[in-house]
Amino acid sequence: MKLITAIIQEDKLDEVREALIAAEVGRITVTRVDGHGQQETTEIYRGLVVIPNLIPKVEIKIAVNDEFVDLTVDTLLKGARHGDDGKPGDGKIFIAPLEECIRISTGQRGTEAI
Amino acid sequence: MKLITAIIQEDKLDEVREALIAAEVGRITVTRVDGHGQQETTEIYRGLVVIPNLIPKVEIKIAVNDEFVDLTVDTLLKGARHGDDGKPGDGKIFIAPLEECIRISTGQRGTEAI
Amino acid sequence: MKLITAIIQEDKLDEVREALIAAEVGRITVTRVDGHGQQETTEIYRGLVVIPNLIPKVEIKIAVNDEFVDLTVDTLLKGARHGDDGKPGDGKIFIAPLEECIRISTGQRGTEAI
Amino acid sequence: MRQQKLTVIAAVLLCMVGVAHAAEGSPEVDTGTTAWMLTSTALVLLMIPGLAMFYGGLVRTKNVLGTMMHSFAAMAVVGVLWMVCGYSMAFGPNILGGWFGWNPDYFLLKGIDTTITDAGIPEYVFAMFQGKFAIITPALIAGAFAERVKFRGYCIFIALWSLIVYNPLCHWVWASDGFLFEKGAIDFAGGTVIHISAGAAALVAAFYLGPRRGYPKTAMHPNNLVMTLMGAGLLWVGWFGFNAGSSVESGLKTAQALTVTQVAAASGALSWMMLEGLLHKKVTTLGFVSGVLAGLVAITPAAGDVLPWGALVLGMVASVLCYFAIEMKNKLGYDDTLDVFGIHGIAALWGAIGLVFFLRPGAGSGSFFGQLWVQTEGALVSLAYSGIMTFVLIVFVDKVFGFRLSEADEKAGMDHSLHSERGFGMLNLNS
Amino acid sequence: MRQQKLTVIAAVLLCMVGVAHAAEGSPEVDTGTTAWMLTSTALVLLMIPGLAMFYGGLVRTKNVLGTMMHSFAAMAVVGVLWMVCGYSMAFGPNILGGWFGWNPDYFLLKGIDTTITDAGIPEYVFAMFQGKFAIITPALIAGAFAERVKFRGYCIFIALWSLIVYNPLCHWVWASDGFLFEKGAIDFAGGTVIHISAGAAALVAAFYLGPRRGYPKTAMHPNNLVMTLMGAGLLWVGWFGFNAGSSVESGLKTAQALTVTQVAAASGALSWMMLEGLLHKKVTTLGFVSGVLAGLVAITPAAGDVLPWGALVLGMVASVLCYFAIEMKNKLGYDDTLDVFGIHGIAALWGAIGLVFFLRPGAGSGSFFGQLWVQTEGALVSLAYSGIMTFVLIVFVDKVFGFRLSEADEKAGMDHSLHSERGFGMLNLNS
Amino acid sequence: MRQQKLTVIAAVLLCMVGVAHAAEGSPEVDTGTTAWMLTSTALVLLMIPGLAMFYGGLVRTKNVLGTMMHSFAAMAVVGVLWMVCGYSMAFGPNILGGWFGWNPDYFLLKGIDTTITDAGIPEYVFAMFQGKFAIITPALIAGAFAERVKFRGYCIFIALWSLIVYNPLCHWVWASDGFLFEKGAIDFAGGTVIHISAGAAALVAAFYLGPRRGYPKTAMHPNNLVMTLMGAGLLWVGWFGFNAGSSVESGLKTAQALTVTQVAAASGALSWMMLEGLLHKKVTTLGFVSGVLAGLVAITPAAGDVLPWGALVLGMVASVLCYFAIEMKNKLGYDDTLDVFGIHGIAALWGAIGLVFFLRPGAGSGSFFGQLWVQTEGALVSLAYSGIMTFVLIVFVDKVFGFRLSEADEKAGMDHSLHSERGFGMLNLNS
Ligand SMILES: Nc1ncnc2c1ncn2[C@@H]1O[C@H](COP(=O)(O)OP(=O)(O)O)[C@@H](O)[C@H]1O
Ligand SMILES: Nc1ncnc2c1ncn2[C@@H]1O[C@H](COP(=O)(O)OP(=O)(O)O)[C@@H](O)[C@H]1O
Ligand SMILES: Nc1ncnc2c1ncn2[C@@H]1O[C@H](COP(=O)(O)OP(=O)(O)O)[C@@H](O)[C@H]1O
Repeated sequence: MKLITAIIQEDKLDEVREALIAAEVGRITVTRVDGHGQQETTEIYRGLVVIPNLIPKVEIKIAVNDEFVDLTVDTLLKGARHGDDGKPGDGKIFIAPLEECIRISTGQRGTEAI
Repeated sequence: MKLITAIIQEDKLDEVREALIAAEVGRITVTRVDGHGQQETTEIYRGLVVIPNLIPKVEIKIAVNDEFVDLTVDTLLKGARHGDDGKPGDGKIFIAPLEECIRISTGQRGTEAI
Repeated sequence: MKLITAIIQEDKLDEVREALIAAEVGRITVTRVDGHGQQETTEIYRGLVVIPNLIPKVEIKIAVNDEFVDLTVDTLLKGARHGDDGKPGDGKIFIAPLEECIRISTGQRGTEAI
Repeated sequence: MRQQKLTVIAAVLLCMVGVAHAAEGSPEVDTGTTAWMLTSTALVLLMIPGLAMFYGGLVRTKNVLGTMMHSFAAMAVVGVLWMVCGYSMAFGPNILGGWFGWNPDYFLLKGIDTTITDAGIPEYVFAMFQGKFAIITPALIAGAFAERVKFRGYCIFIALWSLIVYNPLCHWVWASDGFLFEKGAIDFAGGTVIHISAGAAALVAAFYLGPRRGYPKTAMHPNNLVMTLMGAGLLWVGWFGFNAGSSVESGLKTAQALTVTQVAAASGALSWMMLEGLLHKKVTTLGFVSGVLAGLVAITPAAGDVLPWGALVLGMVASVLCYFAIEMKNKLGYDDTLDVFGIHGIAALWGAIGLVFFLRPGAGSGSFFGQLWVQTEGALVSLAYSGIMTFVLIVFVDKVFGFRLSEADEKAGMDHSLHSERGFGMLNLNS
Repeated sequence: MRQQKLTVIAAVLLCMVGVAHAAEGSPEVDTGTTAWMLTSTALVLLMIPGLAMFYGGLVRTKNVLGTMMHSFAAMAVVGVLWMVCGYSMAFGPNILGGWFGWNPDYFLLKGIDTTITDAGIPEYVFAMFQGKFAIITPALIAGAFAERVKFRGYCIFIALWSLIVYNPLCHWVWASDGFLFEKGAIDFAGGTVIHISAGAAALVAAFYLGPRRGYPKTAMHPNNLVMTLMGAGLLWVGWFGFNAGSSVESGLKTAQALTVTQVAAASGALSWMMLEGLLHKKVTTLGFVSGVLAGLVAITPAAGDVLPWGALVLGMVASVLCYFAIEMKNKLGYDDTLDVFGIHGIAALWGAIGLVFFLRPGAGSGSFFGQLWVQTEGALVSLAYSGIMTFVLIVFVDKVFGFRLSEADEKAGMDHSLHSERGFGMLNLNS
Repeated sequence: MRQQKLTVIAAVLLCMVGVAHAAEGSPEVDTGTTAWMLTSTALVLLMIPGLAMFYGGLVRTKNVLGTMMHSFAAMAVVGVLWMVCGYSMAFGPNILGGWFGWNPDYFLLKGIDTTITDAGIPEYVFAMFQGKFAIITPALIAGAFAERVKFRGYCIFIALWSLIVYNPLCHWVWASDGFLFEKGAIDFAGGTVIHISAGAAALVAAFYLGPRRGYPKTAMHPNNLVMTLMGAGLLWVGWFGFNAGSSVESGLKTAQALTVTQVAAASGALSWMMLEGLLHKKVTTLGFVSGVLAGLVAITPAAGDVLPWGALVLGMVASVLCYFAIEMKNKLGYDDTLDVFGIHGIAALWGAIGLVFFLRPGAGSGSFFGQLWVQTEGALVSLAYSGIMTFVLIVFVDKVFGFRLSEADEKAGMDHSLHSERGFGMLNLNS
């Protein structure tokens, strides 16, 4: 089992969700985060230009069984890109190992609980 | 060391906290998240029924030494269930490996820092 | 690759950010969380003293290549401490393994994508 | 057909049109009436931020500022236009066969600097009070196409709409030589002029501009119902100025209008609450404030001419009608986002026509059916004129300047794509 | 015991009771007085959203809408009841031995359509102004059992409370044949009728319904102190209508009332600030607004009859008393959630009795001790009557309809379990 | 130099100073004027929460309560001071060679309990109306050093500033024996007294106290632009009381003032919108409300004496000037955090001097250049006096009590370090 964490742009959440549902990856947890990467922002406050800072992003966490990793990653890649070639700021995907997964309601464990 | 992440229903936070404190698991980090799993929601907006969507949830992260994993998981399971048998939407627990833990104030590392 | 997660005090975010930028660790994701550890809080609501509870904190996540782990941790330790010796509540750093990292815009993977 | 009871506003205006008052012989200022009309002007102005809050709370987080700006922008755009030429078009004597009015003295409000009307208030006060109505009407429409229009297109649209739809309608109903006024149509505080016309425009706009991306499949939650409640509170308070101020006096008629306004708002809310309680076993706060609005809109045309028990019934029934109108919209599937037609249109239609059943003895023309027909006629004229002209204007603005937001901008949200700002910086850690 | 100074409201009403004014010979409308009374009515109405914001900001996030609805619901429920029979019960002539009043002409407000009172305002305005007081009083009580009652039970409770507690009390103190009025009790704008009675009801309710789950061990943070501050601002503004409007004129008495209201609010706030500064070395914003409220409540019964320096002292002392009353509550451990008794009850008791020390020369009955006793008597009557009747009503509602929320619903929060909504959708990513 | 047109307020006061009115022969109360002045007092009071919301929304999340408290604290501190001695210093007859005024009867407002002014309003009302101006002025300054001052130091500063800067300035311009008044300076509603003096103080304070930690490199986002918009709405509404109330009547002058206020606000907003549209292709909501403020400030000194088209131009130009003044600040790099000088200072300077070009025929002294010079003189006096005295006071407060927050406290945020509270508890899971 793996835990896939993707940091994406806010405006892509709906599309990513729709793509994931289409790929039958329905279970998901999302969080409001702020991040800083390559992306440069231009912000105006009564005319003042300020240094790039933390930009609002959305973090998506999906726990999957190993065989679903590629499908999920591909779907994320497709859904989260701006334009065909992507743009800086489109985000990052991290994959980490997951040792156990437990469904609270039933107590089921492991791959069937994901 | 393990990092236990539980996604639970909002209304169970108090109970889970109380149960954990009773089990002497006091250290905890919680985050407001939104999730989608089995749970079906019924929502009404001026009479319009809408498709199930992201539901507000609470994410709990607890870093524990290996010997405390079972206790923590059991406590979580007990505290987070609605009714004795649980209900869909009660949530998920994920367990991931943790390589290092450092207390910032003292610089202590490893199991004693948890 | 490692995923470094630090829970720090809210008022230290600016300093930590500045220290990280100085150490050329620019990429970062931050989240508003609430936590409970050693720190005792004193809170007053129309004169009523209440038991310590969840305290607002900031969670910082940084994915780094292995050779950057020590630098990042040291920088975090320096930036996040209150005073030279630190104070309870200054926070925790967790280090977890990361198996893969993918830049969404380009599709690059692994250490060069971090 | 002549009738005894003319609406109060018009009576006040009778002498203002045509003859310019010379300083001598002009009426005295009544400080009390002036005080109340000044206050009413302030109260109606308060409705604009109230509306901004009401609407702003109902959209998604990414559109909160853009939606509030729809209300605020009307204050600037229509605020200036009204002073330049709107007042003249609405309350000047007939030109172009009565399409609208014009009085060169009213241009830039330059000829009324010392005019006192027969009601005992400086004409400026009347002009400003009426100006607030002109501001709020296009702002109401904005709810129909919330979350999906360009800001520039919107500003141009409301400017044109104000000139071509609102000012003529206002002239017809409230100017002493307006053709609906002459027929004896009762529209005390603007059911026909304001709410029916806004409702019709909303319906047309919602159909022409099409639904938001994802509607109705995707859930779109209100970002801040708390703010919507606050806004509803301000609207209720401001409506006292709206309705009771429309008496253009500070006396019995004013008191009657205020009383029925209060009663209809309360009964509208109670009725919606009970309906939801019956149907869903739950009472929502959004339902509550929708009921308040329904009651307030329904009483608006009737405020000077019905008795309290009539207001009770008007408000109760308004909520029921609006409730089912919205159900109907959900079935039909068009996206009148904040239910401008469903609430303002329906409740005002009901109020404008239904008031005939509850008239104070002596109010209205002698005959029940005569009045019923006049009311219906007024409502239909407003519906048709506003509907058709709105269609023309919207097509024009859309083709020439662009009205509907691009899909990418809609997804990013108006706040970011149109205003480069975020409503709730506190949600993020960089503020 | 006869006294010279009767409260102004009652004087105004003297002629209204009993004799129905024929159209001829009835007083003229004073447009200025009418303007101010209309404004006051709007200002007091503004206090309801103000209160909703004040209370709403202090509870936990999951209860914000439910708490605001407590204020808003009163606008619907009591708003309708007052128009149906409340005004008649409060201001009609004695029936049932003076328990309350009744005037068939006031039923549905149907007999006062053209009545002008001796104060020169249409009676409708007076009825509506008084109606706002009837609305706000039960809304105040809601703070005592915030976060833990059923909506249906609450609505029934305030309806009954309004009929059985408020209307009689209002009659006793303000109707010209009310027994406390006849004794010469001074209650300018409702210290006894409104704040003491709400405070007593709050105390009883808090005891009967028991504390919230987890109280006082678990920290329960205000979800939005920013909104509480805004609400306090609106309350301060609205209170000008509340107190200065209670003069039922637009003249010297009004000016006096407004002045002392402003002074007491400022001095109450200053006093709480200084107290906290001394005791905690920190000044909280919640403390500040609590001080504002304490000052405003304390001056309410006294507003027409004390001098500015008296208001200064009344406000200062009110904050100190309330501060320690809340400390006491914390020690005693009952859960008057938003300190309705601690602030409204205590400050109003202080104001109603303390005003005797600061009376304007000539105000009140001749004798100091006589007045002191009358004031105390009025306060005790209100405390006792409201306390006992509230107990009866609460037991009744709880047994028959259910009042206290189930534990599961309380944990889930009122917004979800009672209204199926969320106050701050923006906190989540699905809006 | 004598001139025909004196500002209205002063005319009203002429008889109040020096001679104490005996009860007999004193003017009658005009209920209408009184009603409007009472309402105006409430409207100006509404501006304080409005300002708290406006400013509060613009700072970072961690300072929202602390910033709002700056406005609220002025209500308590200056509110009490004004009643104790401020009114006497401002409107008593000259003492100390005219530095300020003093009338022992005004101390604690104790000698005006029954005074009716020649304008037909109880003197209390005038005193309270003016008191609101005294409250809002120091609250405005707070924007210049938002997010970085101690609460105690702030309270002491505004107390001293009110006594030593505001009261004398107010006396010079508005008391009938004030030296600027005697020269014929036009300052209808406080451009010089309020906005220029606050602007000058802001500039000095910003320079002396230095920038916030991290300014201007670090982005500091507004925590709640939504609230800033709401606040702007309340300010606009309240400004009707501010300007139209300054006529101290309820008649033609009032109507004129209200009209130009509305026009200038709308045109200021429109102008800023168009400027941003041109320069950035985007219109920000903050820009919009900044334009509203610029327009309102610019019309403040002029409200009684210019025609509507003059207001149109005054508002338009004000926004352009303010826009570039803020650009300039950004280049110069000092941290006038919320642009108090850039908006209030600049727009008021423009309004006070620019009004000369748009005077209603007959307004002002006979000669254009004479009036121009008098206006400039008034503005310079206010700038210089306020600037210099503010410097002295700020150094004094800083050295003796501490004014600037410690770096650690500034980083932690005022809400936590000064008030031990959090503005938006809902952001966290423990509320
Ligand atoms: N190494 C990293 N550690 C933590 N978060 C990261 C990292 N790299 C990227 N992110 C997150 O992803 C978001 C988008 O990054 P992006 O600018 O697309 O990445 P990059 O700079 O690698 O192209 C950032 O705002 C940040 O929140
Ligand atoms: N595989 C998963 N990946 C990420 N989050 C999940 C996953 N499964 C469940 N969750 C989170 O847990 C919450 C509760 O899930 P629940 O409906 O109880 O799970 P299940 O559908 O497995 O019974 C979801 O709303 C979601 O936030
Ligand atoms: N074992 C843990 N699991 C999860 N979160 C933790 C743990 N230990 C500490 N934290 C987080 O770090 C924050 C700061 O902890 P702190 O009080 O400095 O730690 P400690 O009590 O270990 O000294 C806590 O509020 C909590 O959010």
